[in-house]
Amino acid sequence: MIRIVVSPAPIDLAAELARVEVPGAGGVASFTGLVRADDGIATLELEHYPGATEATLEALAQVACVRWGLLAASIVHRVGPMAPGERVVFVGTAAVHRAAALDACAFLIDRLKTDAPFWKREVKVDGRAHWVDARASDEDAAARWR
Amino acid sequence: MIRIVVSPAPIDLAAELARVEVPGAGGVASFTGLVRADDGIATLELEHYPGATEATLEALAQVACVRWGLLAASIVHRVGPMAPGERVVFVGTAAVHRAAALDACAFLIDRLKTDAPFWKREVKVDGRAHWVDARASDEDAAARWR
Amino acid sequence: MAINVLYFAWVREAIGMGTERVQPPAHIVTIADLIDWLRGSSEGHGRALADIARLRAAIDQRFVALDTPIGNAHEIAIFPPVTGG
Amino acid sequence: MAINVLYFAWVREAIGMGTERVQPPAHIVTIADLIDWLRGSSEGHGRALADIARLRAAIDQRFVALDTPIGNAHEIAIFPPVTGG
Repeated sequence: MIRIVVSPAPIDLAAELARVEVPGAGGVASFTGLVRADDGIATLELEHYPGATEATLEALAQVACVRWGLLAASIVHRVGPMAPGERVVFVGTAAVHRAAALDACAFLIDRLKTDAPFWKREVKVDGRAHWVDARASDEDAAARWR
Repeated sequence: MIRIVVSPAPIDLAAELARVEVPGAGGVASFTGLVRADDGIATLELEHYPGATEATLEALAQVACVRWGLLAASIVHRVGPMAPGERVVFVGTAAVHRAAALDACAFLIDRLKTDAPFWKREVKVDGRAHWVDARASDEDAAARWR
Repeated sequence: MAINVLYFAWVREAIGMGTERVQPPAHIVTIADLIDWLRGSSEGHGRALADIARLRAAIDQRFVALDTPIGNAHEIAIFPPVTGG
Repeated sequence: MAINVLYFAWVREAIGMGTERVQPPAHIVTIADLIDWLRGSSEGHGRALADIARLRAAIDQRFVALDTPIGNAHEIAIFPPVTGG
Protein backbone atom coordinates (compact mmCIF):
# COMPACT_ATOMS: atom_id res chain seq x y z
CA MET A 1 0.00 0.00 0.00
CA ILE A 2 1.42 3.36 -1.04
CA ARG A 3 -0.37 6.54 -0.02
CA ILE A 4 0.78 9.97 -1.23
CA VAL A 5 -1.13 13.10 -0.23
CA VAL A 6 -0.12 16.74 -0.79
CA SER A 7 -2.84 19.02 0.50
CA PRO A 8 -3.59 22.17 2.49
CA ALA A 9 -5.78 20.14 4.88
CA PRO A 10 -4.51 19.54 8.43
CA ILE A 11 -2.93 16.10 8.92
CA ASP A 12 -5.11 13.69 10.90
CA LEU A 13 -2.43 11.66 12.65
CA ALA A 14 -4.69 8.97 14.07
CA ALA A 15 -6.33 8.33 10.71
CA GLU A 16 -3.01 8.30 8.88
CA LEU A 17 -1.41 5.87 11.33
CA ALA A 18 -4.44 3.60 11.24
CA ARG A 19 -4.05 3.36 7.44
CA VAL A 20 -0.44 2.21 7.84
CA GLU A 21 -1.33 -0.53 10.36
CA VAL A 22 -2.03 -3.05 7.63
CA PRO A 23 -2.68 -6.77 8.26
CA GLY A 24 0.54 -8.75 8.64
CA ALA A 25 2.56 -5.78 9.87
CA GLY A 26 4.67 -6.44 12.95
CA GLY A 27 6.11 -2.95 13.14
CA VAL A 28 4.89 0.51 12.17
CA ALA A 29 7.22 3.51 12.25
CA SER A 30 6.22 7.11 11.82
CA PHE A 31 7.77 10.53 11.65
CA THR A 32 5.80 13.74 12.05
CA GLY A 33 7.35 17.12 11.30
CA LEU A 34 5.89 20.04 13.22
CA VAL A 35 6.12 23.80 12.78
CA ARG A 36 8.49 24.84 15.55
CA ALA A 37 7.08 27.45 17.88
CA ASP A 38 10.36 28.55 19.37
CA ASP A 39 11.96 30.88 16.84
CA GLY A 40 9.52 33.76 16.52
CA ILE A 41 7.54 32.19 13.70
CA ALA A 42 3.92 33.31 13.35
CA THR A 43 3.16 31.43 10.15
CA LEU A 44 4.95 28.88 8.00
CA GLU A 45 4.00 28.84 4.33
CA LEU A 46 4.71 25.81 2.18
CA GLU A 47 4.80 26.16 -1.59
CA HIS A 48 5.26 23.18 -3.91
CA TYR A 49 5.43 22.13 -7.55
CA PRO A 50 2.08 20.45 -8.21
CA GLY A 51 2.40 17.19 -10.09
CA ALA A 52 6.18 16.99 -9.73
CA THR A 53 5.84 16.80 -5.95
CA GLU A 54 3.46 13.86 -5.97
CA ALA A 55 5.54 12.05 -8.61
CA THR A 56 8.71 12.51 -6.54
CA LEU A 57 7.07 11.26 -3.34
CA GLU A 58 5.54 8.29 -5.15
CA ALA A 59 8.94 7.36 -6.58
CA LEU A 60 10.59 7.61 -3.14
CA ALA A 61 7.88 5.44 -1.59
CA GLN A 62 8.31 2.83 -4.31
CA VAL A 63 12.07 2.74 -3.79
CA ALA A 64 11.52 2.24 -0.04
CA CYS A 65 8.93 -0.51 -0.58
CA VAL A 66 11.34 -2.47 -2.75
CA ARG A 67 14.47 -1.82 -0.68
CA TRP A 68 12.89 -2.73 2.68
CA GLY A 69 10.04 -5.00 1.60
CA LEU A 70 7.46 -2.69 3.13
CA LEU A 71 3.82 -3.64 3.52
CA ALA A 72 2.80 0.04 3.55
CA ALA A 73 4.37 3.43 2.97
CA SER A 74 2.53 6.69 3.45
CA ILE A 75 3.69 10.26 2.88
CA VAL A 76 1.29 13.08 3.71
CA HIS A 77 2.62 16.60 3.22
CA ARG A 78 0.74 19.75 4.02
CA VAL A 79 1.06 22.89 1.86
CA GLY A 80 -0.10 26.48 2.29
CA PRO A 81 -0.01 28.51 5.52
CA MET A 82 0.21 26.83 8.91
CA ALA A 83 0.72 27.83 12.54
CA PRO A 84 3.39 26.78 15.05
CA GLY A 85 2.68 23.33 16.48
CA GLU A 86 0.82 22.22 13.36
CA ARG A 87 1.94 19.15 11.43
CA VAL A 88 3.84 19.78 8.19
CA VAL A 89 4.61 16.24 7.15
CA PHE A 90 3.79 12.67 8.12
CA VAL A 91 5.75 9.62 7.02
CA GLY A 92 4.51 6.16 8.00
CA THR A 93 5.93 2.74 7.16
CA ALA A 94 4.87 -0.81 7.98
CA ALA A 95 6.88 -4.00 7.70
CA VAL A 96 6.92 -7.51 9.10
CA HIS A 97 9.95 -6.64 11.25
CA ARG A 98 10.78 -3.42 13.02
CA ALA A 99 14.20 -2.62 11.52
CA ALA A 100 12.74 -2.36 8.01
CA ALA A 101 9.96 -0.04 9.16
CA LEU A 102 12.33 2.19 11.17
CA ASP A 103 15.03 2.43 8.49
CA ALA A 104 12.55 3.06 5.67
CA CYS A 105 10.85 5.80 7.68
CA ALA A 106 14.17 7.61 8.27
CA PHE A 107 15.09 7.14 4.60
CA LEU A 108 11.82 8.66 3.38
CA ILE A 109 11.96 11.79 5.53
CA ASP A 110 15.66 12.34 4.78
CA ARG A 111 15.21 11.99 1.03
CA LEU A 112 11.97 13.96 1.00
CA LYS A 113 13.86 16.92 2.49
CA THR A 114 16.33 17.05 -0.41
CA ASP A 115 14.40 15.58 -3.34
CA ALA A 116 10.81 16.83 -3.18
CA PRO A 117 9.96 20.28 -4.56
CA PHE A 118 8.71 22.06 -1.45
CA TRP A 119 9.74 25.52 -0.34
CA LYS A 120 9.23 27.05 3.09
CA ARG A 121 8.57 30.71 3.81
CA GLU A 122 8.62 31.89 7.41
CA VAL A 123 6.58 34.86 8.58
CA LYS A 124 7.83 36.11 11.94
CA VAL A 125 5.67 37.60 14.67
CA ASP A 126 7.10 41.05 13.80
CA GLY A 127 5.80 40.68 10.24
CA ARG A 128 9.14 40.08 8.55
CA ALA A 129 9.16 37.15 6.14
CA HIS A 130 11.88 35.16 4.44
CA TRP A 131 12.31 32.01 2.38
CA VAL A 132 14.09 29.28 4.27
CA ASP A 133 17.53 28.34 2.91
CA ALA A 134 18.42 24.76 2.08
CA ARG A 135 20.59 23.15 4.75
CA ALA A 136 23.82 21.25 4.14
CA SER A 137 22.83 18.90 6.99
CA ASP A 138 19.80 17.81 4.96
CA GLU A 139 22.09 16.91 2.04
CA ASP A 140 24.30 14.93 4.42
CA ALA A 141 21.32 13.08 5.90
CA ALA A 142 20.00 12.15 2.46
CA ALA A 143 23.45 11.11 1.20
CA ARG A 144 23.80 8.31 3.75
CA TRP A 145 21.08 6.33 1.97
CA ARG A 146 22.77 6.31 -1.47
CA MET B 1 8.50 14.72 29.56
CA ILE B 2 8.93 11.01 30.21
CA ARG B 3 5.89 8.74 30.15
CA ILE B 4 6.08 5.06 31.08
CA VAL B 5 2.97 2.88 31.06
CA VAL B 6 2.76 -0.91 31.45
CA SER B 7 -0.87 -1.97 31.39
CA PRO B 8 -3.34 -4.51 30.03
CA ALA B 9 -5.40 -1.70 28.47
CA PRO B 10 -5.37 -1.34 24.66
CA ILE B 11 -2.96 1.34 23.42
CA ASP B 12 -4.72 4.50 22.22
CA LEU B 13 -2.32 5.55 19.48
CA ALA B 14 -3.79 8.97 18.77
CA ALA B 15 -3.78 9.93 22.45
CA GLU B 16 -0.24 8.64 22.96
CA LEU B 17 1.11 10.51 19.94
CA ALA B 18 -0.65 13.70 20.94
CA ARG B 19 1.15 13.56 24.31
CA VAL B 20 4.51 13.35 22.55
CA GLU B 21 3.82 16.39 20.34
CA VAL B 22 5.10 18.82 22.95
CA PRO B 23 5.62 22.56 22.34
CA GLY B 24 8.96 23.29 20.69
CA ALA B 25 9.22 19.90 19.03
CA GLY B 26 10.17 19.96 15.35
CA GLY B 27 10.09 16.21 14.89
CA VAL B 28 8.16 13.36 16.48
CA ALA B 29 9.07 9.74 15.77
CA SER B 30 7.08 6.71 16.78
CA PHE B 31 7.26 2.96 16.62
CA THR B 32 4.29 0.69 17.17
CA GLY B 33 4.69 -3.05 17.52
CA LEU B 34 1.71 -5.14 16.48
CA VAL B 35 0.72 -8.74 17.05
CA ARG B 36 1.41 -10.35 13.68
CA ALA B 37 -1.56 -12.11 12.18
CA ASP B 38 0.36 -14.20 9.70
CA ASP B 39 1.82 -17.14 11.61
CA GLY B 40 -1.20 -18.95 12.98
CA ILE B 41 -1.33 -16.99 16.23
CA ALA B 42 -4.72 -16.80 17.93
CA THR B 43 -3.57 -15.00 21.08
CA LEU B 44 -0.33 -13.42 22.25
CA GLU B 45 0.18 -13.29 26.00
CA LEU B 46 2.65 -10.85 27.53
CA GLU B 47 3.98 -11.48 31.03
CA HIS B 48 6.25 -9.01 32.82
CA TYR B 49 8.09 -8.35 36.07
CA PRO B 50 6.03 -5.63 37.78
CA GLY B 51 8.15 -2.86 39.18
CA ALA B 52 11.36 -3.96 37.47
CA THR B 53 9.75 -3.40 34.07
CA GLU B 54 8.75 0.17 34.78
CA ALA B 55 12.14 0.93 36.34
CA THR B 56 13.96 -0.48 33.29
CA LEU B 57 11.83 1.50 30.83
CA GLU B 58 12.21 4.69 32.88
CA ALA B 59 16.00 4.24 32.92
CA LEU B 60 16.09 3.66 29.13
CA ALA B 61 13.96 6.76 28.53
CA GLN B 62 16.24 8.86 30.72
CA VAL B 63 19.32 7.64 28.86
CA ALA B 64 17.67 8.55 25.55
CA CYS B 65 16.60 11.99 26.80
CA VAL B 66 20.17 12.82 27.81
CA ARG B 67 21.88 11.25 24.80
CA TRP B 68 19.63 12.90 22.18
CA GLY B 69 18.37 15.94 24.06
CA LEU B 70 14.77 14.80 23.74
CA LEU B 71 11.82 17.01 24.63
CA ALA B 72 9.64 13.94 25.22
CA ALA B 73 9.98 10.17 25.43
CA SER B 74 7.06 7.82 25.87
CA ILE B 75 7.01 4.05 26.22
CA VAL B 76 3.65 2.33 26.51
CA HIS B 77 3.71 -1.46 26.72
CA ARG B 78 0.70 -3.67 26.87
CA VAL B 79 0.65 -6.87 28.97
CA GLY B 80 -1.78 -9.77 29.22
CA PRO B 81 -3.57 -11.47 26.34
CA MET B 82 -4.04 -9.75 22.98
CA ALA B 83 -5.26 -10.62 19.50
CA PRO B 84 -3.48 -10.41 16.12
CA GLY B 85 -3.40 -6.84 14.82
CA GLU B 86 -3.49 -5.35 18.32
CA ARG B 87 -0.74 -3.02 19.52
CA VAL B 88 1.85 -4.50 21.87
CA VAL B 89 4.14 -1.54 22.33
CA PHE B 90 4.33 2.15 21.48
CA VAL B 91 7.50 4.22 21.58
CA GLY B 92 7.30 7.95 20.88
CA THR B 93 10.06 10.56 20.91
CA ALA B 94 10.11 14.31 20.29
CA ALA B 95 13.09 16.55 19.61
CA VAL B 96 13.86 19.91 18.05
CA HIS B 97 15.39 18.19 15.02
CA ARG B 98 14.34 15.00 13.29
CA ALA B 99 17.52 12.94 13.50
CA ALA B 100 17.44 12.97 17.31
CA ALA B 101 13.80 11.87 17.40
CA LEU B 102 14.34 9.09 14.84
CA ASP B 103 17.54 7.72 16.37
CA ALA B 104 16.20 7.82 19.92
CA CYS B 105 13.03 6.00 18.86
CA ALA B 106 15.05 3.19 17.23
CA PHE B 107 17.33 3.03 20.28
CA LEU B 108 14.42 2.69 22.69
CA ILE B 109 12.65 -0.12 20.87
CA ASP B 110 15.93 -2.00 20.25
CA ARG B 111 17.02 -1.77 23.87
CA LEU B 112 13.53 -2.46 25.22
CA LYS B 113 13.57 -5.78 23.34
CA THR B 114 16.70 -6.97 25.13
CA ASP B 115 16.61 -5.12 28.46
CA ALA B 116 13.03 -4.99 29.69
CA PRO B 117 11.57 -8.02 31.50
CA PHE B 118 8.73 -9.03 29.20
CA TRP B 119 7.99 -12.55 28.02
CA LYS B 120 5.77 -13.54 25.12
CA ARG B 121 3.67 -16.66 24.94
CA GLU B 122 1.98 -17.53 21.67
CA VAL B 123 -1.24 -19.50 21.52
CA LYS B 124 -1.83 -20.88 18.04
CA VAL B 125 -5.19 -21.32 16.38
CA ASP B 126 -4.85 -25.11 16.87
CA GLY B 127 -4.57 -24.55 20.64
CA ARG B 128 -0.85 -25.29 20.99
CA ALA B 129 1.05 -22.71 23.01
CA HIS B 130 4.73 -21.93 23.48
CA TRP B 131 6.95 -19.32 25.04
CA VAL B 132 8.77 -17.24 22.42
CA ASP B 133 12.55 -17.67 22.37
CA ALA B 134 14.88 -14.68 22.56
CA ARG B 135 16.35 -13.79 19.18
CA ALA B 136 20.03 -13.22 18.45
CA SER B 137 18.99 -10.47 16.02
CA ASP B 138 17.50 -8.53 18.93
CA GLU B 139 20.85 -8.71 20.74
CA ASP B 140 22.58 -7.47 17.59
CA ALA B 141 20.15 -4.58 17.17
CA ALA B 142 20.60 -3.50 20.79
CA ALA B 143 24.39 -3.84 20.62
CA ARG B 144 24.75 -1.17 17.92
CA TRP B 145 23.76 1.51 20.44
CA ARG B 146 26.49 0.69 22.95
CA MET C 1 9.15 26.52 -30.17
CA ALA C 2 7.15 27.87 -27.20
CA ILE C 3 7.95 26.65 -23.69
CA ASN C 4 6.02 27.09 -20.46
CA VAL C 5 8.41 28.35 -17.79
CA LEU C 6 7.39 27.90 -14.15
CA TYR C 7 8.87 29.76 -11.20
CA PHE C 8 8.67 28.86 -7.51
CA ALA C 9 9.42 30.40 -4.11
CA TRP C 10 11.55 33.56 -4.13
CA VAL C 11 12.24 33.18 -7.86
CA ARG C 12 8.48 33.44 -8.49
CA GLU C 13 8.18 36.30 -6.03
CA ALA C 14 10.98 38.36 -7.60
CA ILE C 15 9.73 37.77 -11.15
CA GLY C 16 6.17 38.57 -10.07
CA MET C 17 4.53 35.61 -11.76
CA GLY C 18 4.42 31.84 -11.42
CA THR C 19 4.40 30.94 -15.08
CA GLU C 20 5.06 32.46 -18.48
CA ARG C 21 5.18 31.25 -22.06
CA VAL C 22 8.42 32.05 -23.91
CA GLN C 23 9.88 31.42 -27.37
CA PRO C 24 13.67 31.27 -26.94
CA PRO C 25 15.89 31.95 -30.01
CA ALA C 26 17.74 29.05 -31.67
CA HIS C 27 21.07 29.67 -29.92
CA ILE C 28 19.52 28.81 -26.51
CA VAL C 29 20.59 25.17 -26.02
CA THR C 30 20.78 24.42 -22.26
CA ILE C 31 18.76 25.50 -19.24
CA ALA C 32 21.70 27.70 -18.23
CA ASP C 33 21.43 29.43 -21.64
CA LEU C 34 17.70 29.90 -21.06
CA ILE C 35 18.26 31.44 -17.63
CA ASP C 36 20.87 33.74 -19.12
CA TRP C 37 18.42 34.83 -21.80
CA LEU C 38 15.44 35.21 -19.43
CA ARG C 39 17.51 37.47 -17.18
CA GLY C 40 16.99 40.32 -19.65
CA SER C 41 13.19 40.04 -19.66
CA SER C 42 12.58 42.42 -16.76
CA GLU C 43 14.21 43.95 -13.73
CA GLY C 44 12.55 41.19 -11.64
CA HIS C 45 13.92 38.45 -13.90
CA GLY C 46 17.35 40.05 -13.58
CA ARG C 47 17.20 39.89 -9.79
CA ALA C 48 15.63 36.43 -9.53
CA LEU C 49 18.04 34.81 -11.98
CA ALA C 50 21.22 36.74 -11.10
CA ASP C 51 23.03 33.92 -9.30
CA ILE C 52 22.80 30.64 -11.18
CA ALA C 53 24.44 28.79 -8.24
CA ARG C 54 21.26 29.43 -6.24
CA LEU C 55 18.97 27.93 -8.90
CA ARG C 56 17.72 24.45 -9.69
CA ALA C 57 15.56 23.28 -12.60
CA ALA C 58 13.24 20.62 -13.94
CA ILE C 59 12.35 19.71 -17.51
CA ASP C 60 8.85 18.31 -17.94
CA GLN C 61 8.73 17.72 -14.15
CA ARG C 62 12.04 15.80 -14.04
CA PHE C 63 14.84 17.38 -12.02
CA VAL C 64 17.94 18.01 -14.13
CA ALA C 65 21.33 19.74 -14.02
CA LEU C 66 21.46 23.26 -15.42
CA ASP C 67 23.70 22.23 -18.32
CA THR C 68 20.98 19.88 -19.61
CA PRO C 69 19.82 20.67 -23.17
CA ILE C 70 16.25 21.92 -23.38
CA GLY C 71 15.44 19.62 -26.30
CA ASN C 72 11.73 19.39 -26.96
CA ALA C 73 10.72 20.46 -23.45
CA HIS C 74 7.15 21.58 -22.97
CA GLU C 75 7.61 22.76 -19.40
CA ILE C 76 10.71 24.07 -17.64
CA ALA C 77 10.66 24.95 -13.95
CA ILE C 78 13.25 27.23 -12.32
CA PHE C 79 13.43 27.41 -8.53
CA PRO C 80 15.69 27.60 -5.46
CA PRO C 81 17.03 24.48 -3.70
CA VAL C 82 14.13 22.71 -2.03
CA THR C 83 13.39 23.12 1.68
CA GLY C 84 10.46 20.79 2.35
CA GLY C 85 9.45 18.55 5.20
CA MET D 1 17.96 -15.21 56.02
CA ALA D 2 14.70 -15.61 54.08
CA ILE D 3 14.55 -14.51 50.43
CA ASN D 4 11.56 -14.04 48.17
CA VAL D 5 12.20 -15.88 44.89
CA LEU D 6 10.16 -14.84 41.86
CA TYR D 7 9.72 -16.92 38.70
CA PHE D 8 8.49 -15.75 35.30
CA ALA D 9 7.37 -17.20 31.97
CA TRP D 10 8.10 -20.94 31.42
CA VAL D 11 10.18 -21.06 34.61
CA ARG D 12 7.09 -20.03 36.59
CA GLU D 13 4.94 -22.41 34.59
CA ALA D 14 7.20 -25.44 35.19
CA ILE D 15 7.62 -24.69 38.89
CA GLY D 16 3.88 -24.12 39.25
CA MET D 17 4.09 -20.90 41.23
CA GLY D 18 5.21 -17.32 40.68
CA THR D 19 6.84 -16.72 44.01
CA GLU D 20 8.11 -18.60 47.05
CA ARG D 21 9.96 -17.75 50.23
CA VAL D 22 13.15 -19.74 50.84
CA GLN D 23 15.88 -19.89 53.45
CA PRO D 24 19.06 -21.07 51.69
CA PRO D 25 21.85 -22.65 53.76
CA ALA D 26 25.06 -20.73 54.42
CA HIS D 27 27.10 -22.36 51.62
CA ILE D 28 24.81 -20.78 48.98
CA VAL D 29 26.81 -17.74 47.87
CA THR D 30 25.88 -16.85 44.28
CA ILE D 31 22.67 -16.95 42.28
CA ALA D 32 24.06 -19.98 40.43
CA ASP D 33 24.45 -21.71 43.79
CA LEU D 34 20.87 -20.80 44.66
CA ILE D 35 19.57 -22.20 41.37
CA ASP D 36 21.53 -25.39 41.96
CA TRP D 37 20.04 -25.72 45.42
CA LEU D 38 16.46 -24.86 44.33
CA ARG D 39 16.65 -27.53 41.63
CA GLY D 40 16.09 -30.19 44.33
CA SER D 41 12.90 -28.60 45.71
CA SER D 42 10.50 -30.41 43.38
CA GLU D 43 10.25 -32.19 40.05
CA GLY D 44 9.03 -28.90 38.55
CA HIS D 45 12.00 -26.98 39.97
CA GLY D 46 14.27 -29.64 38.51
CA ARG D 47 12.83 -29.18 35.03
CA ALA D 48 12.60 -25.39 35.12
CA LEU D 49 16.14 -24.88 36.41
CA ALA D 50 17.87 -27.75 34.57
CA ASP D 51 19.78 -25.63 32.05
CA ILE D 52 21.42 -22.62 33.65
CA ALA D 53 22.40 -21.26 30.22
CA ARG D 54 18.71 -20.60 29.56
CA LEU D 55 18.23 -18.61 32.77
CA ARG D 56 18.67 -14.96 33.72
CA ALA D 57 18.27 -13.30 37.11
CA ALA D 58 17.69 -10.10 39.02
CA ILE D 59 18.55 -9.17 42.61
CA ASP D 60 16.17 -6.67 44.19
CA GLN D 61 14.89 -5.82 40.68
CA ARG D 62 18.38 -5.19 39.23
CA PHE D 63 19.51 -7.52 36.44
CA VAL D 64 22.73 -9.32 37.30
CA ALA D 65 25.00 -12.13 36.10
CA LEU D 66 24.40 -15.56 37.60
CA ASP D 67 27.76 -15.55 39.40
CA THR D 68 26.69 -12.50 41.42
CA PRO D 69 26.69 -13.07 45.20
CA ILE D 70 23.26 -13.01 46.78
CA GLY D 71 24.45 -10.79 49.62
CA ASN D 72 21.58 -9.29 51.57
CA ALA D 73 19.03 -9.71 48.77
CA HIS D 74 15.37 -9.48 49.72
CA GLU D 75 14.06 -10.49 46.29
CA ILE D 76 15.65 -12.67 43.62
CA ALA D 77 13.95 -13.25 40.29
CA ILE D 78 14.80 -16.15 37.97
CA PHE D 79 13.49 -16.15 34.43
CA PRO D 80 14.25 -16.90 30.75
CA PRO D 81 15.89 -14.35 28.42
CA VAL D 82 13.39 -11.56 27.80
CA THR D 83 11.26 -11.41 24.64
CA GLY D 84 9.30 -8.18 24.92
CA GLY D 85 8.21 -5.52 22.45
